[in-house]
Amino acid sequence: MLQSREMLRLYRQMLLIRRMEERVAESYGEGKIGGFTHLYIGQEAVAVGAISALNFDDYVIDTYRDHGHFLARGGDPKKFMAELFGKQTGICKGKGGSMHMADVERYFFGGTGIVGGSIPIAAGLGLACNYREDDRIVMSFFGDGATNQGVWHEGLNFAKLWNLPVIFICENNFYGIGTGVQFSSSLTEVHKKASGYGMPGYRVNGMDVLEVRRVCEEVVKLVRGGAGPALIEARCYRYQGHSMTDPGRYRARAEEELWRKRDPIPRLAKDLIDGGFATEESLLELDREIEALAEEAVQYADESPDPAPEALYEDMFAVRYPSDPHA
Amino acid sequence: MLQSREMLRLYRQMLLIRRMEERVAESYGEGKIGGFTHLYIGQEAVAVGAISALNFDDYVIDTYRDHGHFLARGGDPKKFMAELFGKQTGICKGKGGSMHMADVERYFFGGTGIVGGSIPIAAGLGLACNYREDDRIVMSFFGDGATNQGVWHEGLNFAKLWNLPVIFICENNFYGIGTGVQFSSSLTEVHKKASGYGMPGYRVNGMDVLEVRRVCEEVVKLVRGGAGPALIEARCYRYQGHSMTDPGRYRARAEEELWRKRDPIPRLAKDLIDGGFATEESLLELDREIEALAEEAVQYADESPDPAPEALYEDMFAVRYPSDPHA
Amino acid sequence: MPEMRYYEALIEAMAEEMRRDESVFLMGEDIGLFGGTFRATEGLMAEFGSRRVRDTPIAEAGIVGLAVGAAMAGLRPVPELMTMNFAIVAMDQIINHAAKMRYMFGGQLNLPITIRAPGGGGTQKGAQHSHSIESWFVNSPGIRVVIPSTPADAKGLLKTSIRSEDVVLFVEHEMLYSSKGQVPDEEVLIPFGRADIKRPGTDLTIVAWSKMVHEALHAAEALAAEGIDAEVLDPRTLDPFDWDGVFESVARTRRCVVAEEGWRSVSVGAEIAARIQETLFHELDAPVARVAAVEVPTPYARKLEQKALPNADDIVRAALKIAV
Amino acid sequence: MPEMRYYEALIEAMAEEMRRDESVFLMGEDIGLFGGTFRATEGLMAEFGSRRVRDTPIAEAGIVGLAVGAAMAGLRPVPELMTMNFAIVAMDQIINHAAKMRYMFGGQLNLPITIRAPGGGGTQKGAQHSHSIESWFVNSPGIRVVIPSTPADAKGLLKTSIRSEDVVLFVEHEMLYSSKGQVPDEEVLIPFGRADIKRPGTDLTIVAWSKMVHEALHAAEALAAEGIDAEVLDPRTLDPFDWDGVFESVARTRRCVVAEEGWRSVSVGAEIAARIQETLFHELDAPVARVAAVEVPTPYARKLEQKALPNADDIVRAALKIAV
Ligand SMILES: Cc1ncc(C[n+]2csc(CCOP(=O)(O)OP(=O)(O)O)c2C)c(N)n1
Ligand SMILES: Cc1ncc(C[n+]2csc(CCOP(=O)(O)OP(=O)(O)O)c2C)c(N)n1
Ligand SMILES: [Mg+2]
Ligand SMILES: [Mg+2]
Repeated sequence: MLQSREMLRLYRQMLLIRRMEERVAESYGEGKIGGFTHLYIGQEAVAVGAISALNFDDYVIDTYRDHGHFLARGGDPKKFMAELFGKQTGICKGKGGSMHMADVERYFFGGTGIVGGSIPIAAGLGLACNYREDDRIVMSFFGDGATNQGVWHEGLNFAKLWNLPVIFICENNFYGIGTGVQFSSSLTEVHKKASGYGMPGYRVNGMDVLEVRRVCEEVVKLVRGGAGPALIEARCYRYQGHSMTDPGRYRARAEEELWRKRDPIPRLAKDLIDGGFATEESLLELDREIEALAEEAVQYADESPDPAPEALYEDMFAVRYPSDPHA
Repeated sequence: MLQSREMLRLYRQMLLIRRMEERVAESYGEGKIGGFTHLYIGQEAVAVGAISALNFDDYVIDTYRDHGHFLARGGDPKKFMAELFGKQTGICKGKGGSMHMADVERYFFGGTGIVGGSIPIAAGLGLACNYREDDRIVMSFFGDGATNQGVWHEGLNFAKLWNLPVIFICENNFYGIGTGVQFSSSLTEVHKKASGYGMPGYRVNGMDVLEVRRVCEEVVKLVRGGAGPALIEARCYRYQGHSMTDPGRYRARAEEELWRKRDPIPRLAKDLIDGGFATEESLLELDREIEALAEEAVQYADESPDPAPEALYEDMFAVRYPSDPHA
Repeated sequence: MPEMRYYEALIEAMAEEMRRDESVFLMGEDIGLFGGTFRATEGLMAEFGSRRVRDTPIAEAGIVGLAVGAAMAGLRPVPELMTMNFAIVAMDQIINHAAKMRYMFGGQLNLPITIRAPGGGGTQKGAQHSHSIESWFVNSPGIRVVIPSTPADAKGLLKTSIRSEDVVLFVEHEMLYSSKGQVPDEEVLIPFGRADIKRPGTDLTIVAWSKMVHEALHAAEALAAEGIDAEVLDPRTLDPFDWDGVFESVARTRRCVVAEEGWRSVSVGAEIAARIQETLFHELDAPVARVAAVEVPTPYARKLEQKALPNADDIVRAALKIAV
Repeated sequence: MPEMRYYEALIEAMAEEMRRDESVFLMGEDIGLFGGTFRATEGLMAEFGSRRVRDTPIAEAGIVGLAVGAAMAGLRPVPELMTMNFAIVAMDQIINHAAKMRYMFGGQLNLPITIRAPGGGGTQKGAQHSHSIESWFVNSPGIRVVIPSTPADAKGLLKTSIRSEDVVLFVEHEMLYSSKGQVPDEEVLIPFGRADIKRPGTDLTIVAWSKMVHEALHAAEALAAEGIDAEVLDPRTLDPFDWDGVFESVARTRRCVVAEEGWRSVSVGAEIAARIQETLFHELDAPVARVAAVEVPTPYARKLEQKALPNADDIVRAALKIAV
């Protein structure tokens, strides 16, 4: 059983993600955020539970639905919001946006917008761990839809073949945009896909942060100990549409309601209160504190300057030549 | 047990492939054949056993190591050799060469030179079978190396997901060029890779044409009956280098010798003689007949004209426009 | 002539061809139940069912590969790649398989495949989701490249594409889907390889396609105010290409700007400029000018994106430079 | 200055850089035990072991993806794609991941990756195995394109590539591997973006790279016999590109032929022609001429292949046409 401090930390992180995402939705509605914006609301337990099982210098890599992981990794909410607002102070100087949040200082190698694209890259991070014989491991997050892409297969094969310390975490939220997993995967129990690589596969309840944490801790220990890669399927649900423009009409109301009852945040709140680690009042207080943080982030983003026009030509190469584009 | 006539037919086909390939090697040495030329010697039992289990209008699709399958499908030895010689009378008018033998009249959709590239195409042929609700099935041949390519995964997933009538046959000859299967596949028992798709996987001795035939007949029946796709791993060995320019130094002599003892042709010869279906004399007579066929094919290819220069501009599109390349 | 949106014109084209020919079918991500990310297949699953409108896994190489196989067996697949960005994942199936197979098999079969995909940027989708990479496909032999700018062209050219016996890459533009235009009531099949003069003019030719046609038309208005009468020529298909149409126009106007949304270096515009200078060396009064995207991965921030992508102002500037 | 073969120069470059920097490692199909399909990694596994010379599965997207990940973590991967043809399978990892990541992450990291691959045709390998597709990569921002024609350039540029902090596509040519040339004894790092005059001349500039440099040199000899003194300019790197070098030469000679092995339409040569006419409109005495491959999938039959691919004769013909 986790210590109460750690449980509270998990709660705080989930709540931070939830509240930040609510502000993202709001700001998107106000036209301050553009492009494709995919919210993480509903899936918070996965990012928070899994990433909390890592060391600070382990590697994390992600897809376009990267808000939750960025924040769970300890990324700065201000730089996060500023990135979404396309500001110079954003974590990627406004060049990345929602889908490409990276925080290299935190070994968070960010989002890729190409479904499955990050999987061999995750294996490459694992290769670096083995190459240097350091003690690091890699955690790679992706959706159920990604498991049908060719590079997913290539990445898993490489990882097992070379015994790379990579934990592949599939957030099975049962949909890739509007397509149910039964219409995209010949094997809907995604963790069983590990069998094609002789790799262990685990399944966890992705709506229960404590379960995610517990299983991930075990798997982290094994992988760090040299057991080779593993696949974890975390079953979860996104409460919003696929992206901000998706009304989500392909899902039955009853299904949505069922999953809303499994909301990981009230669930942990209950555990905390039942365990005597918090009171309704203290949790409300925490919520107010986090709301303030979120508000601060929005304000920071709002007040930050746009990137300078010359920024367009910067950051492509480490070393520039006369034929490179310039003002 | 097969009828003796059918056994003799299998023997004849294996021998035809063997003798033709010997002439291919010879002609390559004489500079009459160029490019990448991959011989099928040693693996004859797979193509012959498997394709013999099909109807004439089932679809077959292949990789660059396509000589054996082309001939086993009943392709004309003359047009085959003429193609290798780059002649106008070649099955692809000299435009394809060794890696791209196609014989559309025989529903043989030929070779692709991109490892794994044919796998989703095989599924697409299967889709056409289901779309039209006809009684056809598809047989797709590829090597052990191909099973690590992304599109292999995509093709298998599609096939199972849509219940397509496709038999995927992996000719596991234990090497992809010089790389042993243990250095390329996290799962060296290739038929077990089927588990990642909820698909049945079979393993057969690819050096025994009767076993290949028997298992394929069973699987063909299942697949034609609507059971969905299947993966068959046929373990076999190529007696020559990967292509004509490979001396094959990465394989141990002892290993090669072991597999030479399993040569499918003498093996079936023994069965035929033991069963009283043939005599040494009658098999020698057959060999002479086939040698003559092969000789005839070489002569035909030799005497055939080069493609006309204008052929360069033909065959790219069904309908041409003024901006297309022309003389 | 009814007015309709670009995406509606596409739906009509597909529906008409599917009614006409039972071997035509669609496949792609979220095209059925979901109705298409850009609504361009809305209602088609309801009419034609899930046999002919097939939702697929996210596996673009697989999608194109399956289309190739189905076409080999005589069907007429119309695969949709949700966006052109994902064509990059399927590049090998498109270029090495679909586009080459007919030739390398000596013409033994036709592959009547129409690959639909929207390209383009302009809505802050960032570096991986804003491609205009028609140049790669025009460079590659064996595939037609069709890229309509209006609802009428979209409908007429999509119908022609689906009936074509060859592989077609049909490039739409995310920002054009909701644009409106007149579309003829009767059945129109627009032939490949015929440029369309979207605005006649005498002083300068602007060659542009897809969304840039509209930027060019705006630019032409601005230029008119400066006393420059620009012709806007839309090739509509980049392969085959109407060289005669372009040369005829430029021979008349003696000045040319090529405007495209793709990156500048080694773009379709480069080819057009190179051929014009080769063919009309003595007729030109000024070098062929080019307008294209700045060669950086498309940035997310709105201001940067707007600076990266070309627009009417850029065309005006380029035109004024060579018009003096 | 010792004479060595192109592939030996590559081996030396890799060996020197691997000795110098422990973070440099190689990965690719059959590069280790087998020694490389074109012998370009021969002996390296023996010296550096299987940790630093890694045989991989046949999974090119995976190979490039792993290189990206390893580079993110601070290593300097030198992945080999057995041939450029297979870069097409890895296109998304190269263009959408390796090449864009630095920019889209706002410069937070460097990706020092050198992707080696031989391109080119000429040995009857047919449609899927004869690509010269540098044009696609030059079109795409974020990746350097290096394409040496001689052993000395191969060595000096490969060393520079491996030490570069950016993503480099290093294009070799199958038919150059056994070619011989002088290679300096001392350590030479050839800078990117500097064209090399392979033959000085006064009457005409031939811009050519990779194997076409040698065709251009043959052509120059033939032209000399006709009294035309051709300069042969080898840009050596296509991104960055030495525009000043090219403009300087063409401004002197006033005539230019661009010769490349890629398909004609939308090729690097188109870009060069387009920019020359733009920059030197009034200096040119004739249109920029182009020599390139016929736009068909490369056929297998020797005679057809030879007709499809450009050679010295084609360059001579093009030169004579504009030299009159
Ligand atoms: C290669 C590729 N194909 C298609 C898309 C468009 N797309 C974006 S997200 C998505 C669904 C992904 O589903 P899943 O992997 O389950 O992740 P989720 O969105 O559920 O988190 C699709 C199809 C893409 N980004 N990349
Ligand atoms: C995508 C791709 N990568 C690499 C190659 C080069 N190549 C040709 S054959 C081959 C080995 C294939 O091995 P396997 O699939 O086992 O077939 P086998 O040759 O043993 O029949 C390789 C790597 C290729 N043709 N295509
Ligand atoms: Mg999902
Ligand atoms: Mg093999």
